[in-house]
Amino acid sequence: MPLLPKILWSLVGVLGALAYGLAIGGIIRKVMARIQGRIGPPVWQPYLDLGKNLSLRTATHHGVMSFIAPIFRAGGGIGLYLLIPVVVGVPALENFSFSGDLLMAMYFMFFGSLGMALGAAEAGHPHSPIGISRGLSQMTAYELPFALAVVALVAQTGSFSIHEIVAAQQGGWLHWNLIQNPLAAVAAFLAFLGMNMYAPFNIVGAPQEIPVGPPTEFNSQFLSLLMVGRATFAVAKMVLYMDLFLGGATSLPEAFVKTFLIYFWSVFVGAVFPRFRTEQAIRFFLGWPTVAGVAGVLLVMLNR
Amino acid sequence: MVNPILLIAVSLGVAFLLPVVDRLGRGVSRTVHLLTLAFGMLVSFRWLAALAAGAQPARIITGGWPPPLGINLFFGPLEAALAALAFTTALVAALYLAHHEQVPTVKSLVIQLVLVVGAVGLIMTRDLFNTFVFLEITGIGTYAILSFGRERESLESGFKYMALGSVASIFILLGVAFLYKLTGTLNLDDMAGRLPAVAVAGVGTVLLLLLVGLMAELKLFPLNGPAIDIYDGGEPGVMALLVGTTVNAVLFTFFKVLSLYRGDAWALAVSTVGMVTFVVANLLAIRQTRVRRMLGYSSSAQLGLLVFLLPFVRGEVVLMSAMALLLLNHTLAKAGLLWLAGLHGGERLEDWRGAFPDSVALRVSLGALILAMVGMPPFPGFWGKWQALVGLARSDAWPWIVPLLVGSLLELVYYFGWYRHILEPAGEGSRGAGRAAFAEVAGILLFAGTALALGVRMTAGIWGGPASPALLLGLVGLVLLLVRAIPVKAGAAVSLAATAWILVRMFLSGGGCPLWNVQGFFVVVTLGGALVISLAGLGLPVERRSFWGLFLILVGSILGLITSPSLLGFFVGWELMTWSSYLLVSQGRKGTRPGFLYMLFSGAAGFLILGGLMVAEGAGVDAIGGLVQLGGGAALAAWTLVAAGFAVKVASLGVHIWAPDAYAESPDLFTPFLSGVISKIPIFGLAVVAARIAAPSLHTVAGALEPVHVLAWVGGLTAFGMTLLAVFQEDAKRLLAYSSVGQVGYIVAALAIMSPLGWTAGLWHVVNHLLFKGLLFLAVAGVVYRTGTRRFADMGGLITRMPVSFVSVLIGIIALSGVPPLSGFAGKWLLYEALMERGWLLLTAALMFASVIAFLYCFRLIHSIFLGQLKPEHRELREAPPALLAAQVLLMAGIMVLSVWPQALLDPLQRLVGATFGAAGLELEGALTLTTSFGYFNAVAIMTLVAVLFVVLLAFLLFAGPRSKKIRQLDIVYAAEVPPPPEELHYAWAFFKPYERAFAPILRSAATAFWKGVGEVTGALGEAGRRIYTGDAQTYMLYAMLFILVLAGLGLAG
Amino acid sequence: MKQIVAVVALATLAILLWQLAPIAMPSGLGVVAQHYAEHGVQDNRGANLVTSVVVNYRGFDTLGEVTVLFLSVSGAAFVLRRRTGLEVHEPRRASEIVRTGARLLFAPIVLFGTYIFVHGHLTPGGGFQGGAVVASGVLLLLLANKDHPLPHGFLSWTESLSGLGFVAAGLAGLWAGGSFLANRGILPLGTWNQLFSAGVIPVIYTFVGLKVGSELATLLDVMMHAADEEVHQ
Amino acid sequence: MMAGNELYVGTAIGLIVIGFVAVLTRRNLLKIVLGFSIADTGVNLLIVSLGWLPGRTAPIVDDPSMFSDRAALAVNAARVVDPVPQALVLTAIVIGVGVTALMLAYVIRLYAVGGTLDVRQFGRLKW
Amino acid sequence: MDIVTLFNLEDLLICAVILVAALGAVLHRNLLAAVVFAGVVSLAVSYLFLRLSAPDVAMTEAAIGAGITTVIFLIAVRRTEEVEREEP
Repeated sequence: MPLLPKILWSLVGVLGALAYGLAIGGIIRKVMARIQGRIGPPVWQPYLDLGKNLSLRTATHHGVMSFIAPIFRAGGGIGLYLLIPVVVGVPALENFSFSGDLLMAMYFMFFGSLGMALGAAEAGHPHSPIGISRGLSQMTAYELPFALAVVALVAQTGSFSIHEIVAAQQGGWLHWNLIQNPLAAVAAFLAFLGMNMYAPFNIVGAPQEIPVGPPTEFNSQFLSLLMVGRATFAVAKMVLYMDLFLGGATSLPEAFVKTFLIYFWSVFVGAVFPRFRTEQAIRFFLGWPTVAGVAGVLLVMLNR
Repeated sequence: MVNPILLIAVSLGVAFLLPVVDRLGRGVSRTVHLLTLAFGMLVSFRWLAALAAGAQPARIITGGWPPPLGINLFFGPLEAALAALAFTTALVAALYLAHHEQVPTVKSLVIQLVLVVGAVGLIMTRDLFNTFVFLEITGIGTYAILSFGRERESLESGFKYMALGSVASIFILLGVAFLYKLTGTLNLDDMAGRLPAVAVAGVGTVLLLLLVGLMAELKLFPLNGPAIDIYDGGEPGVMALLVGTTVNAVLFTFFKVLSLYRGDAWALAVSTVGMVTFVVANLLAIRQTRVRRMLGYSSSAQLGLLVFLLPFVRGEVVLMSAMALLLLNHTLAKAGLLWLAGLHGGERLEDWRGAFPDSVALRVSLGALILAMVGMPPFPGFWGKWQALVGLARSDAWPWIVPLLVGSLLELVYYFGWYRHILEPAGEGSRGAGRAAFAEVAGILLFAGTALALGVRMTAGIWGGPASPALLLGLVGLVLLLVRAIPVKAGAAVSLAATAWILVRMFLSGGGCPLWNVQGFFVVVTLGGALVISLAGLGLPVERRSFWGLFLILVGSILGLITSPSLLGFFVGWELMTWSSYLLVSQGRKGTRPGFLYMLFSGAAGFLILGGLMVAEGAGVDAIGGLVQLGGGAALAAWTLVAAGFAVKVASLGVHIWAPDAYAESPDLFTPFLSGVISKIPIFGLAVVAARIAAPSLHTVAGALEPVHVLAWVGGLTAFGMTLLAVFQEDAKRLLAYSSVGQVGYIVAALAIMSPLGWTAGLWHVVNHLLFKGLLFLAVAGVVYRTGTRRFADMGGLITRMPVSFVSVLIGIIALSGVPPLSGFAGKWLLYEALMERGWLLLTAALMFASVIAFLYCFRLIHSIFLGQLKPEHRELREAPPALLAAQVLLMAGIMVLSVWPQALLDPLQRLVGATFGAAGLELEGALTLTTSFGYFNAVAIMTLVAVLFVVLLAFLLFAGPRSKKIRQLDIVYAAEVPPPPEELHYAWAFFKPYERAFAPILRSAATAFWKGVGEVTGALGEAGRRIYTGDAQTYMLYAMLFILVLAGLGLAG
Repeated sequence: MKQIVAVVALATLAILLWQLAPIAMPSGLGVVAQHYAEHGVQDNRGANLVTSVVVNYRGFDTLGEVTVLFLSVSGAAFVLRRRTGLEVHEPRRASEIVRTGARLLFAPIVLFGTYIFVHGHLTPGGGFQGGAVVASGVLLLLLANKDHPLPHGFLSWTESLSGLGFVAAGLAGLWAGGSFLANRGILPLGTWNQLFSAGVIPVIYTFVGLKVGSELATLLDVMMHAADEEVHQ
Repeated sequence: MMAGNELYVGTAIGLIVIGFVAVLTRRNLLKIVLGFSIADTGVNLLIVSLGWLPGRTAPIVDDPSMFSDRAALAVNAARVVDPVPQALVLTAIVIGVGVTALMLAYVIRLYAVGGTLDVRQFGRLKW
Repeated sequence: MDIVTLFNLEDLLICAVILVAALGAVLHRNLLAAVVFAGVVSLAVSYLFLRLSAPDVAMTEAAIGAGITTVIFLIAVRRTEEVEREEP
């Protein structure tokens, strides 16, 4: 597929992802409210917030880093999305996934977090670095089970390329990696909880403790970019998990259903469990998920 | 030629005349004394030259009767050399002692002269009873001159020495008499001929008497008590005289008399006693706090080593030259050190803090002599020890090589324990040469100079002839070191010019790009690092003037190490690198203690590698290329030893405790080179030396376990452990130190994969690590230079004051953590592909986890220094010096090039790896996308993707919303809270406390505790051991009795 | 405890040495001794074989021997060189008889000593024995009167010159007789059993006698007058 | 058994051992030096007894007639004891006196400095 | 064949004297007596040398062994202490 149409299709893809991301954000908040017996904000609330930020008349920044942070954040989200083929086989939805394999995707995730961390720290308020320290610690923690799962899958399919991983899972849900290597899937999905910063792992941006932090540090267009990053980042991760464990999608509706279910898994857990302290979170991730991951890897090594 | 008998006759005649000549005036008698010694020296040197040129040795008879009727003397090359050495030492000692006499009398001149006559007589005589007479002459001369020093101590030690000496002479006299009775002759050679024929019972006992007598004369273990006491009590100048004359002569006599002892039992006994003396004396020296007593133990140990070698020397030419070198080295170094001890007068080790601040020549001589004593190249001692080890390895004498290495390591411990105090900056308490007369200093300079000159001449031939760049750099460094007039900045310029010139010459010279072979690759890495450091050196001042001299010697040694084809050349370069880097590390403000630890572990690594090389030499391999032929057990042993040595030098987990301090406390300018280049030399070792040895796999219960897999896990664990520890550091340089040790762990893992892709990943990471770690260290150096502190809590908010340093650190941490656009990701990607290809899954996951943890300390580094609140005192801080920034920009450019155009480095690497493995490992499809069997990566596409995103989003920020207004940090009214005063705001202390609590169980650093334990055990052994020297004369004599009975009991008294 | 260990050790040493007794059994002359016994007389035409062995065959030993004595006397002087303290003066003077006896006997003793070392090559005795006798003569003087003025200059000169003489004889042997201390070409071997026989041996032994005599005298003097520090410093 | 020199050798060994007993057990410095002197005498006696041949006279040729006749000289060879040990002992005795003199000088100085003759007081330089 | 005829009576006596004197020299507390005993030993040994037909050595032993050595010992005793102090 020639370059220009690919770029246009990718742009459409990104906007679609953004919309879908914001929508999911709204739905989740609605569901959480309902579980807690509240009515909760309307589902389209995120769109309103984005619109509000873009139309503000004043904007402030703290220097160079205030620009770099949102750019890294949004760039990370969008970049990650662009690197993962949403629907394998449909060139329009494969974005730029040919320029980097699963490893690239994994490391691109840090791109966003790094930007976020730098930006927040530059503001100079002590509470933001506390948030970042917790966020990064937690990130490294869930990275281990995720890495183990990835290693297991890649060893199983013999390649880092997401295309091949998806191809290997074709032919009915029995071939999905979820079934092929359930242990690795367990490890990955537990890690997924950590990635989404939902309860019980949402100590990072815990609203009542850190009144400052990114949501208040940034405003207007800066904040809007952060929301874009956050939304696209969530969507990209869902797509990635879909490709890795649920055999990718042959059509868009299928993609929507699968990703929604994946996302709901973290929401569903989040609604029920209270918040972990940071070291509890870290110990949790280095506990059962890692054991599952290692077992998954051993499983693969044995029957190879 | 002059008849050598005149050496004795003339000197004796003058000795008799001295009391009378003295009546004409002390000046006259002193000049006559010096002239006689000079005469003797000249004659011996002329003879030595003639004999070296092939003249016939002189066979002298006395009394007109040929042996066995009369007494005959022999003057061959060995005798000439020893006589020359004796006369020279005596001459220089006379000059020295002239200034140290409390009660000057002519008697001291007489005694010195007769002492030399006795020594020369001992060397030349071939008659057994005549040997006894000359032993008595040297003995009595020694007892007399020992009363030279301080009243009480010298008398006490002198008496003990004399008592044991008398016991020894009784044994010897009995032995000689009975031997005469048995063989009917007194001539040594004639007796050696007749002795085997004598089959009478009791011959063994007679020989034992003579042997124990001579061993008591030599003061070997357990009889070395008095010998050590005279060092403690006597005047060091006198001891220097004895070391040069009597000790060597008695040792040579022992060598001659050994010809009477046929059979392995005797050889085993002598070697065992020698080796036991060597190891025990070195062990006991560790706990010594008094310098002279330590030197005493060291002399006893060296003598033990020489005695140990004696039985092996029969006929083995290699070992003969080894002994000659070791003896010469010991005489030069020990005599020099003793004169220095006398001049300095420091009793305890601590008194030597910053010794000789007023005289550069003496300071350099002291350093040179200590290095010579420990057997570091280029000094003769190193060559001697190497040849001795090769000789032993050839005859597969492994039970001897191990204690020899252990003993040498112990020796290194206490000598550098002393050198640690000397290197400390000169305070008010440090003593110098004061108003020492030239005569006193002349000897020291002469001996140190000879040792150095001899050593350099021997090293010249090693690295491919004198024109090799390595040697040129080394010599330029030596000149810089010795000529202190050159200002420091000029030193930096010289170093910059030299490294640049060699680098350019390498690229221009034919034979394609040097990167195509491993040696070329590492040379470019080294020179690149050196270039950057020199450039930075123009900006950042250095405290010590000797920095650049040592730096060039270091770079020269590394080049030599890389380019040398032979194992010997490799090891010479290695040891040179060790001590020059040790000196540089110790130049840091608080650098001496970490330097000592650095030297201990580097020394231990050196000895491990030496052991491995000896396994190879034993199997007849002496070139690096030849290592391939090593087979079976030898290959495994060699590989394990060499790999263990490199693992210690790379500071893998468990032996890492030296690295963080050494990196942190070394001078700020040197740390980038230490972490960027020197930590890569063991990698070169692994790639070139270890890789060539095809180590067979170990058959453990769980099936075959490949050694390389173990090495990979060592690398992996180091990466994980060090990165984890780096996260909790409060000091910028220590954080980077742990980080660089961790990164090197990655490289070790990569190389251990032993696949084309693995090596590509490893070598890519070598360059990458040099670039970003150099960048980070230089940036931090700039910050430390400006702020004067290294603790995170004291910095903060410097982004406004030092923007360029901020950018360097930003680029550095992105490259380090492997975040995509920059070159770090390519390294990580290659590594994981290679690991997956090799099938080491768990190791891959562990490394992935470690690289994420690296992310933590990267952020902490940039946050604590540049982000957060700016401290009031840093308001007017200036940016780092321009030259330093230039160096940083150079490195940033390097990283950018590698990020955008990885093929620039990958193409040569493919050729290099292809040459090594025969397969490329990486297809460069369409010159853009790198594909391996597992995945693909298009650097250009990713870079453009990120760039486009960056531009688009930046444009969005600038133009989408209203013009944004910058607000100062304190004015955060918009953030709904007014912060307290700035100080409390900078959150940098214990940044990852929760993380620390989570990992608490595995964080208790067991390694430090373990090594402290090892230190204590050795110390306790030393403490217990030295208790046997009770200082009581009778106990020492009782030891002599028991010693002979024990040997008799062991069946030697046949 | 140490005493017991020492005694036990020495007992074992005695047994060890006693095992060597069989070797010590007389078993005829060794090859070298056989030559000395047969040709000793002809080689040097000296009656006393032991002297010709000591001075000629193994002359180098004797040179070493003389050096040992010279060195130990200088050494003793060097060790006792602390001239700082005051000398302790003996209150008691030797009795009348000793003093007069000393003066009377000194000359005959010295004469007897000279006889011994001059006839070294003929009768038993030689340089060392003669020297010792001369020294005992000097001892007698010192016993009589501790502060008897000894001619230090003379003694020192004799000592040095006789030592030099010995070395000169050796060098002459080297120059004339082909090897150091050779007994050829310097002095005629003369007729057997005459005073002037056995070539340079009597000359050397005279030098040795003079040297030993003066040295031992100096030794006695040095030890007697060694400075006495305040005893319980 | 021919009358050998066991008696002399025995006495010599006795002297040596007694000398060493003095050296190793007596605390007094002078006694130690005395011990060495006695041991030296013992050794010298042992060496001379090594060279002794029963029934033979001193190695001095006192019969003028023997000088001119070569055969007589050969006979003389069977008449004398071994001169070499005597030469050695001659040197050994003088060496003995030399060493003893030096030791006594040391003892005098040690007494002057240390105020005692007990060897255990002169053991400060240790370990 | 008893011990006496094997060695003539004289030698046996002399050797006994030597050994006893040597023991006396070693054990006696008064140093002067000890030195005298040593002198006796030297003299007796010098006589024994005569028995061993070694006149030169006998003279040396007598002159130097008995004479000079005993004297320098006496000088040394005078310079230090006469009686061996019994210390713990």
